[in-house]
Amino acid sequence: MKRKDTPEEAAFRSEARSWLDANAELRRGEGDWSNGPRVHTHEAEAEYFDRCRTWQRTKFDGGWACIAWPRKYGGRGGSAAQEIIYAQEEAAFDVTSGFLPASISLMGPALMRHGNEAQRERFLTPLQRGDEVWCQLFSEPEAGSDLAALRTRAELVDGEFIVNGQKLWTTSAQFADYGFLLARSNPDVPKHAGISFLLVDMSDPGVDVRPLPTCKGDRHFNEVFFTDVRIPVSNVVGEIDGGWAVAKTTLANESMAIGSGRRGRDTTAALVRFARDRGRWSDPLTRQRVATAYTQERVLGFLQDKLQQALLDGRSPDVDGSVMKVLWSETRSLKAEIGLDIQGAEGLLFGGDAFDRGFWQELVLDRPMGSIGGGTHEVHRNGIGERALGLPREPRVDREVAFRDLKTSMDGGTSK
Amino acid sequence: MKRKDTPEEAAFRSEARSWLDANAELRRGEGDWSNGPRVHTHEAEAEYFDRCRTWQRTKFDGGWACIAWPRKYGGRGGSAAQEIIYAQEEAAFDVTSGFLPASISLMGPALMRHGNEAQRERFLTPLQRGDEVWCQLFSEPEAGSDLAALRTRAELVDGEFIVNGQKLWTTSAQFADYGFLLARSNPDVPKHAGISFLLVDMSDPGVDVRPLPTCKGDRHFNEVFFTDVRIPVSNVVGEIDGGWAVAKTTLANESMAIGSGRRGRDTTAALVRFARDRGRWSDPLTRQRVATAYTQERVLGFLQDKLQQALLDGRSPDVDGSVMKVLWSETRSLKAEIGLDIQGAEGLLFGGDAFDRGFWQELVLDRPMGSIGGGTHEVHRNGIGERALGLPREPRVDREVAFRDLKTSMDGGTSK
Amino acid sequence: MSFALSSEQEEFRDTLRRFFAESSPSTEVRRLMDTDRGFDDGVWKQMAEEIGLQGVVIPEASGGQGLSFAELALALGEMGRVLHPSPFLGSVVLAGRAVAHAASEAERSELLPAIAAGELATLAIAEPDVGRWDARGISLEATPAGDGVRLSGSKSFVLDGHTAARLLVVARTPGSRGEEGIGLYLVEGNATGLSRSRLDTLDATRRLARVELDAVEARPLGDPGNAWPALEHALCEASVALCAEMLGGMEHVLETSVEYARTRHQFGRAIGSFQAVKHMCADLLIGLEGARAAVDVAVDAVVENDPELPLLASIARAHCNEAYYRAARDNIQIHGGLGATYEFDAHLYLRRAKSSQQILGDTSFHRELIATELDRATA
Amino acid sequence: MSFALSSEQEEFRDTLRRFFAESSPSTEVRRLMDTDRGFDDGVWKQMAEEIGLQGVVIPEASGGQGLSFAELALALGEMGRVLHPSPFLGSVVLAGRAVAHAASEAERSELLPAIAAGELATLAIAEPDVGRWDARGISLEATPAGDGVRLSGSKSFVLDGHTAARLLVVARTPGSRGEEGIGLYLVEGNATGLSRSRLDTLDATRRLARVELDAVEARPLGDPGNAWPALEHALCEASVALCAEMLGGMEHVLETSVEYARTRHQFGRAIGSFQAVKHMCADLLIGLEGARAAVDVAVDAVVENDPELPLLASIARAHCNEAYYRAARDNIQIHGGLGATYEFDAHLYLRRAKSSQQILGDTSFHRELIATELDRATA
Repeated sequence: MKRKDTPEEAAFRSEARSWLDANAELRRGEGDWSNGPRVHTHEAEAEYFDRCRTWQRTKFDGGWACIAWPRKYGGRGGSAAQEIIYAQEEAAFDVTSGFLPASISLMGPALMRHGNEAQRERFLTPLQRGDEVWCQLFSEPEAGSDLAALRTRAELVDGEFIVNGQKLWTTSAQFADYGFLLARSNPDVPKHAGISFLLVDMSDPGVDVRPLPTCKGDRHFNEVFFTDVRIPVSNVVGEIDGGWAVAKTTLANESMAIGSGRRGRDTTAALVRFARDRGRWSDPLTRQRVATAYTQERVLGFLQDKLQQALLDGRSPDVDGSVMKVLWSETRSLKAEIGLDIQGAEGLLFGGDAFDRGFWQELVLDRPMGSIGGGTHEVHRNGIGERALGLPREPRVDREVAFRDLKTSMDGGTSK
Repeated sequence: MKRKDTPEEAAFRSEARSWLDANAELRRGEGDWSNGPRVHTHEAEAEYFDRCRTWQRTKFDGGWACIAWPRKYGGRGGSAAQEIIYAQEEAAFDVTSGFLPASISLMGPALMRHGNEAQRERFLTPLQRGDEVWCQLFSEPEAGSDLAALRTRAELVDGEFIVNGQKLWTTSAQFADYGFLLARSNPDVPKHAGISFLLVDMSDPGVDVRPLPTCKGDRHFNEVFFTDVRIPVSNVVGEIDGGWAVAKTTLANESMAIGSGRRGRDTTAALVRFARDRGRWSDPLTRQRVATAYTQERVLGFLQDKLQQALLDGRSPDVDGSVMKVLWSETRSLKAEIGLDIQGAEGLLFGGDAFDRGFWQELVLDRPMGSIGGGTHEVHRNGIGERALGLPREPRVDREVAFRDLKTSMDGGTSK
Repeated sequence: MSFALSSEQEEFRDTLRRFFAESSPSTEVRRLMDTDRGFDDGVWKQMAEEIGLQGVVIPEASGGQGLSFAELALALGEMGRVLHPSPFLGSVVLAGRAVAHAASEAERSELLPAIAAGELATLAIAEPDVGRWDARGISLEATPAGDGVRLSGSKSFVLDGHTAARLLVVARTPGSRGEEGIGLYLVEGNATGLSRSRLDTLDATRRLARVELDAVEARPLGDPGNAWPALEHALCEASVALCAEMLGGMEHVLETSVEYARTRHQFGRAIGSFQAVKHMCADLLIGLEGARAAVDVAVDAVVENDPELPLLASIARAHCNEAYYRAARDNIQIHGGLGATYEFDAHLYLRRAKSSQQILGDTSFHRELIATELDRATA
Repeated sequence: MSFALSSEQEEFRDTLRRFFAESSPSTEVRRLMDTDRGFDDGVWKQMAEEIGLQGVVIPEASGGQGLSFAELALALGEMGRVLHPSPFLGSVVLAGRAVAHAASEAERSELLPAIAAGELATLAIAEPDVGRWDARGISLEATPAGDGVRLSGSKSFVLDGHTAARLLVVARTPGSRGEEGIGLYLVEGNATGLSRSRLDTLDATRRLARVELDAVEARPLGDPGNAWPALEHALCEASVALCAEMLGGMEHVLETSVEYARTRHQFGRAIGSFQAVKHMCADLLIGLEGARAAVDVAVDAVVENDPELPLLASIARAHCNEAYYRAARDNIQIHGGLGATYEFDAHLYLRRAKSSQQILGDTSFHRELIATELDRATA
């Protein structure tokens, strides 16, 4: 069923496989370290993070870290197809770089496209090697779906930006050496026109990282507070006040990654086994619902295959990233609901007292990570309508107004 | 379970019952003429309409037509509670006035509130008696959800309005003697401010009524074309150009009527019998779905009871008309889907070859009568959000602009 | 039907709203989530002594207030609004109503005053794995021994089962099946052979326990072999009470959503002006209006002793289960990132809504009861 | 997998799109809805003689074009776009694939050229009341008589059964059960004892008939007692073909909706700028993208003779059934009053979408097949 490799592709595949054989262990299915820490203590997460970093370094040293990046920035100078082939092969091994590839693929293209030569030379290689870990400092309490409404201030004083404000939903900030930050450098122009994209040293004493627990209880995310943090003008990527263009490059990469990347645990099979175990698999209601979830899971898989095929063939992908993201999240949520419903009264329990250690309960609580995280479903549906279908935008009331004159939640107005 | 009548109410109930006993037959359950014509030929519909008209006349002559209307306009001068009590009693008899009460309750309050004394005296009594039948001429092809965008022109020339344009979705226009018409009398002011509410003689040769079949194939509705129809200024209700205020009175009465009025056939019981008949009632899937539909049907019934109780108690109703309308339509649609799904392959058939003469198939096709007719679900959800919950309106782009400068579908613009 | 509150009822509700707003702010709820008992003894005592809430439907002769089920429902609504953590549902509703219906008059006058005074009782009916709140789900047998019986086996999902001073255990006569042979047995919390352990719960504001009985001495109440109809009645009432509690939660959730939608601005507009948010709120109101009507009707059926109660209770459950869960879920969605944090209370309502779907019979259980009623009605 | 069309395939599709746009405008579709045969003989002949469409997957040696199932799927997509009314699904797909898989080589070379030439054949499998397209649904017995058999009984939901020149009737050897004893039997349209009547259908663009057989002489094809696996294969292919047709309908429906949403103005704005409409369109695209991928994969499974075909066919059906119906329904909603008129075509797509859900096994049938596959996969 698989598309056949060209001879060049086959040779590349076998080279990748040989290198992997020599440098990694095959997946065992149970107890793989790459599935993440078993418990969510800071220590366990730190240890996991170290393993991820080590693997990233190994890959870089072998020439497999950023296959499609140009050689002059430390990449392999290969193709997008080779990147996919490598990933297909790597999937069989018990290795992962965790969140690192995500921050690399957000930061790398932005620096290559918008950064100056000095920035590229300084940052791109340590970025790929995992020597310097990055985090994305975009979201703010007042700027959620409307990211451009951000209020973190960057005031230019004597050739330095002085940054004050708060970011949140920052993944891996507790492990990061640097962050890429969007801040308001000019409040006197419309909101998209007064933002700068800054590189910030996370070890600055004015940077305070605090965990932000999610409704499920996870502590992957952080809030980051900035108090008089000084950033040299040389750390501005792109133009001063022109950071929105740089941000758009990273955002475009982000939404495609969410829907297309994560296959994760084969949860429908788990659902069937679970239902059988609970004596519910003979129940026609359960069978029909699980079949519905499985249909969605497979259809999502077909779309992921389609995307990969297009990339392998060098065609531009004809599947919209937002379509994949919404479908992925809804499928995951549907399976979570079924997993909980199958349990009946046992669904009341949690943690150690629950079946499967409360896996399905946690999945239900984790819904917002799909329906809100990485852009709400509502924002993605707007995007599908406008970008993929060409439907007109809503009338905008915030485009022509200087940022400081915008109506915000803090005004407390109800605009009735 | 029923709220107990006060002694006055009990007396009124027994009076109503005695009159009904003397003037009507009890419902038999099968073959009642009041369920509407069996076949949908024009003749059958005309005969049914005649019976409705006769019954309305009988009621009027007995003093039961418009119980809560003032005596001076031909009403009984009674209370809203008495109106409900009479309706509760009438429900046991094989009688109906068909669409007449709807047009009476739309037209009557508008005339009483906004009409002048001459208009009230001329029209209110024949209206109640069914001697003069009315139809509502509001909707237009270009003015659907946005009714105020209507384009039927009413030009004032020598003390007469000359009307040209087209209306549609007009119930009973083929039987109507008069219509109440919204027309554009001034295109140079914002759209709500240039509309007049006119009374039009449907026998005018410039009025052309054509049936407008629905997607189900029904021919209840009509299109009405106006060519140089002359209407005297004395037939303006309210102010010239001030017709929108009159229209709002009739519209408010309309949406409450849709969700609260129609109980109709007890379709869940029919669904159970049908499922049993088709050997599907033991199927857990069917049982769960039917139970879901029944839950909705009963909850809707509770809301209808709640509304009636409030009216009987003289409290203002605390159930929103749009809530009832959406729930009614969704419940009806859910039952239709179940009724079709139960049939499996037999659901492919229609008319005489189908079970129950294709009742469920027709109900599926009839969905738009609930989800679009009487205001789309989208418009009603806006109303619930804004009116019942106090959420802010969308920014409006059509409020301050003269009607003739408004962007319309006919400009072909996509406003991207 | 009594869709409108009397002025006394309105006053009662307002008093309770103030009481719970003060005694159960979010900080207190969160503090109690981490305690073993899961509730505040002081507040519980206040409820009993100052407001007489534990005795609201208990006759005055038995130390209660002798009010109707409507007042009980109002009280649960106020608790549901703030997620008030207490053994009220287990002790006052489940145990209290089971005693009221299944015990003899003498037993009632012995047991109800204790409940009214705030002593903790609970009803142990569902069993591990099976997890059903109906006669089919009861396997535990009561073996005659002397004047009483001995019970051996397990119960689970017992509300506050680890802290209750008295457990009312539902068991059957050996060899009996179905609705035959069911009885209600009183077990003291300190009885020999009784061991109880708190369970970790999705909804940390409601305590559940597992109860193991090893030849525990128990005292039969009422007419032990024929208690099912009375217990079924008590369970129907408990379902209605649960719905009343869910209704309070729904009201709170919708108010929160609407308030946020009116004041949170994005793209220069209040987010509630966007149809996506506005229509989500509208759908929640449709669900809430229906829930309110369904609860009113079901409460009235309890008050009027309407034979349709089992059907009306299941209709209320089937509707509220869906409406509350959807409201709690969409409330998170409307709050966006804020809704996804642990610090914000939205997920506590989601946990409560989800768990309320699964206790005292889940949605498919209640739908099947409705279908069974339809069997009869259309036979 | 072949997610991308070759340039030949693109050209083939474009040719067909032009052909059907011209030969099946809405006026023609509506004219034919009122005829007894339900299709235009001239167009059908053109399809066979000018484009060779009826023989698209029939080998060149049997008078066909010998193209792959992918081209057949493209053709069905184009027919689905315009609701082209013709016996194509019954004759070319159902009868054609049943002969291809279940008949002997000699029989194939006799029967396939006729189908390719445009002679009407059909497959009679489902039976009245039962209405199943699987072995369980077949009761009609084939009683041995001379060289052949005689068939007595009824078939229903037979595509173009009242006009087909030849009927391929699925029957079982007397006394056999389940998948055993199933055979395919050829009955001539003018056979003695055969009576056929057109059925009134929800979707008036597709003709169905009921067929009564009274000791009708029939000729066994292939290996009569063991035809089930071959027929099941043909039915899987037919389901995939139906999905391809649905996909074309979905594309048309979404295009219509989006075009209307872009150009229809209300409240001074294009209605597609309102989130309620925009998000409805977005959801339709999500459904359509999924359908496209599911059809591609299932078509590929037919081409590659993938053993996973039954599962992939049912996945495509389960997905397309929902996605098309939802699209057709929301298309009406987006068009508002216009969508609710008989004159506008939206309801014709709704009727087609609904009927496509119920032919060749309904959604719950296909979901149960998927669940059965999951049984095996996780055993």
